[in-house]
Amino acid sequence: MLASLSVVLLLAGAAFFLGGSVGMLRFPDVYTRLHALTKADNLGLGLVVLGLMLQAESLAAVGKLFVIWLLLLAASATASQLVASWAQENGFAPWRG
Amino acid sequence: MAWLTGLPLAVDLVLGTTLLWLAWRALSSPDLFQAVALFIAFGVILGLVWARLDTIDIALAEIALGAGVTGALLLAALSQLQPAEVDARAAPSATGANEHQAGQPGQTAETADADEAQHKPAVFRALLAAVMGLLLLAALFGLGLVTWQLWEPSSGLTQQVNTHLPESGVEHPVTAVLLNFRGYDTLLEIAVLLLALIGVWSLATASNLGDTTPEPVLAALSRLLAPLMILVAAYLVWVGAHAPGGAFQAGSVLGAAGVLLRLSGWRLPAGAAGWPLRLVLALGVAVFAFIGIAVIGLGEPLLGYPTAWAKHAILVIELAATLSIGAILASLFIGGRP
Amino acid sequence: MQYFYFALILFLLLTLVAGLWRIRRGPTPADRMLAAQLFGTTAAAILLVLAEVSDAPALRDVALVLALLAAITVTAFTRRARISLPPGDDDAR
Amino acid sequence: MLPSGAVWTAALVFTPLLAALACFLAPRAANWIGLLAAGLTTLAAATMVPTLMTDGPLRIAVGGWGAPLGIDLYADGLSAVLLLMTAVVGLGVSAFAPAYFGAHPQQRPWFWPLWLILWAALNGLYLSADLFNLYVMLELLGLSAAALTALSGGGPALNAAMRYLLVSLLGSAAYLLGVALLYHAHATVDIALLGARIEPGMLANAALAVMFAGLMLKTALFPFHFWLPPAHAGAPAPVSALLSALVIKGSFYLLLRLWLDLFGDLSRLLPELIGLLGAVAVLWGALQALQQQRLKLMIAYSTVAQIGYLFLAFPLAGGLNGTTAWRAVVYLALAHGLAKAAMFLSAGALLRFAHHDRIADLDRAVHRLPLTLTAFVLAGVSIMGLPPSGGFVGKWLLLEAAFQQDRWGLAVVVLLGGVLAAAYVFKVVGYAFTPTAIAQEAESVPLSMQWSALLLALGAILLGFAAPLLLPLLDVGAPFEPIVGMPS
Amino acid sequence: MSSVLVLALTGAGLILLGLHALIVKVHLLRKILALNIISSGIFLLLAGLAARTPGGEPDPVPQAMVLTGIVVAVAATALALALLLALRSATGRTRLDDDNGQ
Repeated sequence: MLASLSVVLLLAGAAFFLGGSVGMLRFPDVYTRLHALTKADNLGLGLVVLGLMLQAESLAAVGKLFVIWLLLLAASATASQLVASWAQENGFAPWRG
Repeated sequence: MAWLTGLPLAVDLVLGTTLLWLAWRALSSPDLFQAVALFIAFGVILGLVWARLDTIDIALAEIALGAGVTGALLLAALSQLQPAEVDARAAPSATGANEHQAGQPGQTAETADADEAQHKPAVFRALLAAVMGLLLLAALFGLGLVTWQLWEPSSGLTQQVNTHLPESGVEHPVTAVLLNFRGYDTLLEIAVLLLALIGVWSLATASNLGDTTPEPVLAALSRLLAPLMILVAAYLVWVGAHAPGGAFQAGSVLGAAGVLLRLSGWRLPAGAAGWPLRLVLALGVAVFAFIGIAVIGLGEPLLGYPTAWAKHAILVIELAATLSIGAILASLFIGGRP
Repeated sequence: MQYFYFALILFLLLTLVAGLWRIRRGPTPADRMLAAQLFGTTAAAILLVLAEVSDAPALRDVALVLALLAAITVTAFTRRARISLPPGDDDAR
Repeated sequence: MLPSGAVWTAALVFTPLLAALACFLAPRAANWIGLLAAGLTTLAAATMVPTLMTDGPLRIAVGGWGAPLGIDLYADGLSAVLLLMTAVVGLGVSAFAPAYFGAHPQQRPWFWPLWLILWAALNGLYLSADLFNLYVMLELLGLSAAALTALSGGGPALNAAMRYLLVSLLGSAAYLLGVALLYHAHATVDIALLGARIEPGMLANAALAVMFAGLMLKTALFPFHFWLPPAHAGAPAPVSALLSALVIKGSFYLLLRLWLDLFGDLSRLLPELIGLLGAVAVLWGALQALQQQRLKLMIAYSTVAQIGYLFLAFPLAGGLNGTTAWRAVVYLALAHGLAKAAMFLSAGALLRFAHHDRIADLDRAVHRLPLTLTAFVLAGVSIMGLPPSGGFVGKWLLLEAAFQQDRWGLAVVVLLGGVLAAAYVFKVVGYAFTPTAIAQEAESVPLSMQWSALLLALGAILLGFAAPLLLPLLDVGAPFEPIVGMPS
Repeated sequence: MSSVLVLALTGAGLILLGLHALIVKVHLLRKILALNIISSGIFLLLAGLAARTPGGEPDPVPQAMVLTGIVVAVAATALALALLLALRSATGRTRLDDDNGQ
């Protein structure tokens, strides 16, 4: 039961990673690509981490997995913020239509 | 379902091919910034390869250095080499057009990284390239053949390491080799780091980083991350006694903390930038050498810790080495003398 | 279950390689850095799955370090971009 | 396990290393710390001579583990003479440096720690019996040498230092590749153990090829010499002396060790090839030296030629009385170390005196700077190989080996190289006697600079008389005999 | 086992890719990257072959050697980059001067 739930979560996470990569490749400009990144980061990794937590051997391992997710979340939020403001400062207009 | 057994091999093939492709692109793409970005990616993939090979200590060090100090060093050097790049790239409508012409206004011809000197005749160059290509292919073939020949299971020194592990003072084999069995190498290697820093300082290429006010979000992030990095460094030293981790990895993370602090505008207080900093930088070699020589007075050989004390001696050395490695790596990034 | 993990790793690896195309392609440095960030996240996920499959919990520490340092490269990049603009010229364009 | 042995071994590596740290921590006292360390290190090198003579070669297991698990140090006659030469040259350069860097105060605080680390690396190199430990020593040596080359700043020096650094890194990378192959084939990196386990075959040949290519690049054997003249000429004079006299000897020593203990039986063709490259280097380097207009570049090209001599022993070693050839080139290496250091230090003194090193404008330097010119000429005598110098002993032994094996071609190269050396040395002396039309401005040169050059040159001459003492020391542990003692 | 061979052979490929670039490319930053890639290839060979132990636990000695090597490589890279920047500020060049003499 737990194992199959874990598999489902991992698969869902993988799907979001796929979505992130496709978005990275297909979206037209840097701002929309930002969205692709955050989907993969927040959700993809989150689901994978959740799936792995179900298999984890100890509470400490669960905690470590959670911290990793939080850290990458913070990093990607910061990166998005920095990159977006950089793009704006350097005169890249958002894609419209 | 026999094809399933091929999955691990497929993973390794993808990793190997990606590694080769990244190396090739990093070495041949016309734009230097792209080259550096691909090189940083190369480091991450290499970290995955180490993980696949179960050489986790190396994976830790590769990731900690590649994503931390080395990457930051390369990017900082690039920013000083190509100061006008941003202006040149600012055409918002461009979709890949400008990546093919790295030489932009403000960059002189040499940053454009044209391949070969132009004064030799074309035929001569083609001939030279052909000869070199052949030689390299022959070398690749020979090296591959030798690797292939070496391909029979061999335990190397694993057994001897395991036999003497209880006397080493730590439970993790790699740490035992680094800090005890081959501690002399490690001592000298920290000296290599310090030497590089002395060399960098003697060149006095003052970095112009960190003189602008940091972004608020960056300051917030570094306030969050820097203490965490120090915590993780301490954890890595502690865990190194019985699992992958240790002074190098911890020092690399510590160095990365220094890089992050510097990037977010933090500077060492003026009072600490003189000899206190130098003391920290020299601490690793000094403590290691001091303990290594002091044991001679106890009738032990050079760098031979008595078994009863080995654990404590190694811990003290590791702590000093971590501090020094971290400080040296951060100072290497900062560049110019404090 | 082993093979499921390996399949997952292979899949993640392939999405990661696809993301590499964006690093190479650009067109702006910002795109490259975003792709690099995604690259780091995917690599961390791979490390975590690998920790499960090869029963090496220490690999989680590698992922932890990667997560911890993920911000540095992108930070170094943006600092670089800021520095290279002449002072006071930020709003010029 | 001899405690006294462990003590002086530790002293040889750790005295300069810890002194480097002290110089780094207290830059203002760097001169004094450096001189003190130079004295102590020389003392340590001298004390080990009687130990070796009475007790034979020494093997020390660092950490008490012993090969293959741990790192072993090994000292025999070959290590000892090179350690001694390093100490003498090191002492001379250290005595020269305070006055020289008095005029370049911004370089001084960096010279001392870099030079002391370089010294520690050289001593560690001569003492190590572990291939990977030797790799770390090589990197320590290469990085400190490159940083020292860049010390004087300015475009040409930085360019030369950069090239030197890249070459040096590539050389040690190739060496490391060979170490990797050997470790995985034989599960050890201890030279003596490997010597017992290695067997002819593709793997050994591959390791030989990459390690020799890397080390020949680092030793600047023709045609890999391209990086040497700008680096050795562009560095500050005391650094030039260190680079030319000492640093290239480090990688040459390693080549010699590998050949003697590991690879000597693998190939009949390679020694001939190496000998040929050496012969070309002797002639080409000397001809280039003859054409130079600048004194330091001339001395640097002379080094290219003198390196060539060191490789002439390879084709001779396999034949009758081959050990004579090895003795000869080691003696030549010692004599070159002392003489070349003296030459570069003299050039440094001349540069201080006249603010230029154009050979054609030396303007009666011989009258105005007699000590320095005497040093230059005495060093030149050894470089030419005239009696009674150390260079003479080396060349004599080399000729003896060549004659015994009827290798007339090599003998001709040795003699011709000497004649060419005489030509370029006398060219300098000739101009030093000649007044130039324009009066030269001249600065007084501190006596410590002049005397350190002169004493080193005298050492090169005295080396000719020291042969009865040094050759027995060189034979301690029989480094040139095919079988090497196994570790206990 | 065979997958470890793949990675060791990748190491051999990296060495030669790097060597080629080191010789052919003139920009010094590129040469520094090339040297790093050569080192990585050697490390891959050194530690990759360490994984061929019968027990499956990789030989710790080459691992320790590679760790040492990685830190040495970082030190060398830092020094090379500093030299490059100094050369650039002194001469404006980011490539080596081909002239051998002065």
